[in-house]
Amino acid sequence: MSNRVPLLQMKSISKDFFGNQVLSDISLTLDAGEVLGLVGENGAGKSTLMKILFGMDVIAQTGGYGGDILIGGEKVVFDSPFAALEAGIGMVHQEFSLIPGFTAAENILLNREPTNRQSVLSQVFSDRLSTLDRKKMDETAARAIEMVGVDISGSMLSSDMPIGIKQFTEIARELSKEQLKLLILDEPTAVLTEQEAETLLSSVRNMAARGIAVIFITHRLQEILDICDKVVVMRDGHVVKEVAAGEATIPDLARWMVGRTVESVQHQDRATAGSARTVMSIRNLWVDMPGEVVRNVSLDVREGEILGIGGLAGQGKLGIPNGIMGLYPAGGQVNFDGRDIPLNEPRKCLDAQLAFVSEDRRGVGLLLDESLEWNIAFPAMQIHDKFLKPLLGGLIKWRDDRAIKEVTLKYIDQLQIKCTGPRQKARELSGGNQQKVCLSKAFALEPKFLFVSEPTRGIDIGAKALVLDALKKFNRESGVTVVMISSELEELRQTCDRIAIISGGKVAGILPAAASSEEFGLLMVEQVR
Amino acid sequence: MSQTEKTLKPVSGFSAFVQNFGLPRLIIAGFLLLLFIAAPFVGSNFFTQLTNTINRFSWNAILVLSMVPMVHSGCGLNFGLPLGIVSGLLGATISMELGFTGGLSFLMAILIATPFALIFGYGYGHLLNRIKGGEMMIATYVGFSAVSFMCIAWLLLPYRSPNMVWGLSGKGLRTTITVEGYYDKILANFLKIEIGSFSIPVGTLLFFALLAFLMWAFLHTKAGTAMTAVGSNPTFARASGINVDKVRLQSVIMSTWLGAVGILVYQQGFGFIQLYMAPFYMALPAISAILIGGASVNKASITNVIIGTFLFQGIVTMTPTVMNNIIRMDMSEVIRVIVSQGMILYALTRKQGGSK
Amino acid sequence: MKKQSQASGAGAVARFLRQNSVPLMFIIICAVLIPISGFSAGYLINEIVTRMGRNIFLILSLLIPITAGMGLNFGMTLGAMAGEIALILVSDWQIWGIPGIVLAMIVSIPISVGLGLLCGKILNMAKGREMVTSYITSFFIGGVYMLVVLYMMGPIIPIAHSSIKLPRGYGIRNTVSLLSMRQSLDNLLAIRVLGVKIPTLTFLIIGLMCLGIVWFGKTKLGQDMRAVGQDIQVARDAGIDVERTRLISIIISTVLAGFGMIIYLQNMGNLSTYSSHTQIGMFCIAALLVGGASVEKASIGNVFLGVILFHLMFIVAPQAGAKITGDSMIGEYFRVFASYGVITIALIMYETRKRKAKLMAGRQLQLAQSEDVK
Amino acid sequence: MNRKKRALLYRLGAVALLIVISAAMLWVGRGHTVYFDNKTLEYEGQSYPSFYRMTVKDGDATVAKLAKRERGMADWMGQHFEMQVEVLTEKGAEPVVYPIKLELPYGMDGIVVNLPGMVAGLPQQAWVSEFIPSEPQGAQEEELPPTEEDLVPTDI
Repeated sequence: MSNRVPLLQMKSISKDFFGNQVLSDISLTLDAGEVLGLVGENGAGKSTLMKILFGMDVIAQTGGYGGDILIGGEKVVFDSPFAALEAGIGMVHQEFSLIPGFTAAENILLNREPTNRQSVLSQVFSDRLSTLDRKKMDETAARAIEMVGVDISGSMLSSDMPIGIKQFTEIARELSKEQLKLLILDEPTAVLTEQEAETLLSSVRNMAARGIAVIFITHRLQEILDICDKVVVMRDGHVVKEVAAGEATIPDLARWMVGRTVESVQHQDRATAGSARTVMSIRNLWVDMPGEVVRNVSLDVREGEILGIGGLAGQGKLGIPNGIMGLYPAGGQVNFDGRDIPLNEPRKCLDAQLAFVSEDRRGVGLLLDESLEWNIAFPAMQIHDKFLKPLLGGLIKWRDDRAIKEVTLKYIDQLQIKCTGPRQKARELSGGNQQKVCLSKAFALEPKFLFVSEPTRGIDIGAKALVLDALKKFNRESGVTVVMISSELEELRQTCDRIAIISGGKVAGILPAAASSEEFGLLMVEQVR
Repeated sequence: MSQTEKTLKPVSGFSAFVQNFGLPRLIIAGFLLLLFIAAPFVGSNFFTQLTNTINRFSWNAILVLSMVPMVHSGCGLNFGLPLGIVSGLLGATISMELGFTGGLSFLMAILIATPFALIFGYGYGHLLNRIKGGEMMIATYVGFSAVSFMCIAWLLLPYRSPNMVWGLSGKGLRTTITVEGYYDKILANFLKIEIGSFSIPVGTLLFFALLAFLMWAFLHTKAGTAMTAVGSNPTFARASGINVDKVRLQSVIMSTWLGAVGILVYQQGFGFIQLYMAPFYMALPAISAILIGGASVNKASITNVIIGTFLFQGIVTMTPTVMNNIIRMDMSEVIRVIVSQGMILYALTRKQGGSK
Repeated sequence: MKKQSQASGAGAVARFLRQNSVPLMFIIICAVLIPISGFSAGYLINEIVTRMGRNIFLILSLLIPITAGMGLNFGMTLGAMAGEIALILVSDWQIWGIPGIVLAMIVSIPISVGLGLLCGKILNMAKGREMVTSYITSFFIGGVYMLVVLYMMGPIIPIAHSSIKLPRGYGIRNTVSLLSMRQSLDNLLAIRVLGVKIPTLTFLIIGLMCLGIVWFGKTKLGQDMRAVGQDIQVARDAGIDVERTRLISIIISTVLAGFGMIIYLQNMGNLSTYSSHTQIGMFCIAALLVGGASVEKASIGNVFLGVILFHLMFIVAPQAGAKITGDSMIGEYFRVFASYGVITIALIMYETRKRKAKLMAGRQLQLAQSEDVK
Repeated sequence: MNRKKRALLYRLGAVALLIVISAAMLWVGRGHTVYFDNKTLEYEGQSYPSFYRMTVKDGDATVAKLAKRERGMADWMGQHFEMQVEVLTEKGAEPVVYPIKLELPYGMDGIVVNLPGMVAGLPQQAWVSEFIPSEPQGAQEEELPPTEEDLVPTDI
């Protein structure tokens, strides 16, 4: 291998999902033994880029990508992660991929176990009938663990491992692969204690010293500055900055991550000033929502405002509405309009005229196999006894299909839902129109307070604007307080009055929508865990 | 990602029809049609065949109907039907023990079976709520356990009526008890139409129609709508403030009660009460009937019940005579097993469906 | 987060009781019923030894699918059917004694592999509900078995002897006598210890099988199966061919069940053509569970303990029932009830355990936060 | 490629081994019932009278003791049949032992051996014949397989 040729070159990589451009013109190079820090907001395109590099199936299934990847100067196309592994690329994902009942050694060598000499049986049936060479397994694993630089017993069961050790075991698995040239670490320190993170960083330095290139993705910017040789900042599918780590500071990075070149925020001055009374107060909220854990949130919402909740993915912003509305186990106090709202009971929230548009449209938001009529009218029917005809003196509550049709037609018209009619199945609509159905469902409840979670996720630009306008209109005309949770800061700044940033399961700070990008960026990465 | 952007267009044409209706269903319907066409040629009377089919339809339809509530609430196919049947058997035997006869004994059997069905259904429903996702397998074994437990009970319970207990020892119920003098054909003979060899048990059909109508009506009320929503997407229902567990419990109790009534109607048509191991595999024909009718693991309608029961019972009644005449072999049993189990297997291996 | 407090002595006992509740329950049942039944120790030991030889191999066939995460293989009935077909053919060919048994085993292999392949494919289409699917598959194939044995044997598959054929000229009789090979495996090398006949050869075969299973666990394939059984996604990501591995586990189980059925039937000495296989799966599963196995974990020890406890109950229940109530049927029904009951309980425990694991996370958070607030 | 070829070879070998074992089992395990007749045999106009007593022995074990006109039977696995017969011409006479050696025809289930004929040293076809069981008398009642009702297991 010549020193002249960089280990990895990515040239003008672009990628779209069904016309939705998520990466455009990404180019970067990486030399052997170099550590590259990759930062950016969620949705900036980091993970898509890594998926392309690692040959994940989704990429091929969604029409491949544009541009070239060169390893050691030669063009490669990986059609599966295994091809990437073959070429010496390793990746440690955020989710652990360890078999719980296996020991560290077994996990490190999963599906790469050395076997003893073949017996007759393995000749007749398959190689898989050779017995495992336990001794060699233990040796190989011990060597890999040593390279990571931590003390893990090879015979420890992964179900007994603390989270940090699991992370190191995964790294050891990658290091045990002889052909490893490039290692991708996706937020490796997110689950580690400070001490463990230290160890990890030093082992990354060791790897680099041994000539392994590392791509290091993290939201902890200090780590980037500590160990990386260079930093690539991504935003909206573009590389916005590529600098040597020594030449950047944390505020720089934060600004590049979040900031728009043009401050295009048209913040509307609104009557709702700070003097408005608090309509909901949240104290010490915890929510056990996998992947979006809320640890300790206290927050006040003012009457009539649109409050934005932002923050990086996985930091807990989605857990807040899901916990309050009783969809995930939660604890703490929530007071609405002077009354305490019991947690873990969705019905009580709805009775108090709260409503929620979930980020999980298909899982929570819709009855995919039922008609639009049912989707829109169902909650209002169940909660407020709307669209029902009392029969036999109210003994029987008969569904009033005509009233349901009327209200459905009203919302189809109002929100411009594209469908063949009110009886079409929700499954058959496009994402944007499904989102409109979800909004209609919430509007039909005529709530006093509305949580909207990721209202524009996965929908096209036209529908985005429509949805946001509908929300603003609903807020202004009906005087409904709206809390909008979104990963897209720009969208929050366009729509909301104030924006709370959640980081590490806690409120990192609340800023007016007009605050600068840098301020938001710093809050986002402040207490990331 | 954004695959959802793709709007799914309904596929048209014959292949779509096959897809919607399901190939196995089409084969079964075609097979039955063939049997009906072939019947006159091989010398069996078409009207006798039709009468038999309608008769068996009338005995079984309510048992099949009892699948509907649980399928609607997402509890899956009611493999635990024997539990309802056991309640019905308790009602029947106690009513006879108490000395009721004629039409009154049928009414009393239903009345007495009701509390048992409610209690069993309540316990069973609570159990199913604790093991969401594994309903079908556990339901099967709950049914089996209940039946084998009741075998002991039939022997030990202090029944005395000489019409029911073993003649020699004077205790313990017989395996088969005739309902003659009690409620034999009590519904079937009500308003019965007879034209030559063709007869229709109007009373039984009316009774089924009544229950089916009530079921249909229930599904059009607020509570029924909630039940369907729970089955369609439990998370959606929960987010809409529905107490999912309670709705599921309701559906299990309804299914169990319908099972109890269903077996009583079956008995009045069949003429006998079958105890001990007889209820064991009664769930499977009912399940396959509703599946043949077009239901899936989590969707079922009254139409599915009617079509399915008719097709299934049609095959059961037609194959012995017609097949026997064509190929001189009585393959009805084998065909029944392969058709019914094959249908269940087909439904289980479909992609959708929440419960196991 | 707080460190978990060290389990105290009382806690450990409680945990032991909870984890072994099913075997303990059966020990108690047996302890109560044995004195009532009035059977002598010698009789019981003789019976148990016979039944161990008869049943253990069949139950061993259940272990591998459990390792592969496919739960209790109700589809082992398919193997039993293959064994039966092989035995019918071999007894029609008039091959006797141990050669007959060996030949039946060889003949059963292709049938078992075919059926296992079918069952495995079906189960791969019904991931997450393997058990109910394998259960229905066994019924479905039961119908096909009837089609073959009742209609095709005679006209299509030649059957020469009228002692096996139904008088009508096709189909097999309800009972096929296996007198010519009855217990020939058990009697060879059999020894008597204190009046107890020990079928040494059968036990040797069982011993070999156990060694085979232990050896299998040490192979790459065994390791892959454990990986697939514990986390199908991780195994797939690591490049293990998950579908194929699951398929192989079912095929192995089916073939072993076929052998087991042949060993079982040579001991019984006759074959109930249409009912021998219908209940065998259920009883084997019940015995395994009585031995302390669960839906996701089972060992050879569970098999042996299960056979002893379950069959003790099975032997004494009718007699004990008769002594108590004066009706022997009570005991017979009781043992059926106990079999179904134990499977029901095991299934319920399996599902509730799955749900409990999910609830734990919430409690830990609450704890963490209460410390945070302080 | 080489690897694959070798595996194929091994597999074919395994299948061949199974086939060989099967064939061997078919050969050694074939069971026959051999019937011994102590009956007078008429052969080519000559009569070979039955003896006072004939005792068929397999080594030391006595298989059948036959008086005149009696028939005994023995089960035999494999094709190569070998037993001895002790012949007593009259009460109190000295027994004479003859070997019975016979290749059993594979296709026959039941084989009748006429002992007087064999003792007289006649050619084999004279004293060996196939035993054909008489058809069961009367119309045996049609037994059909049980349906699902028969569920209480008797024993396992």
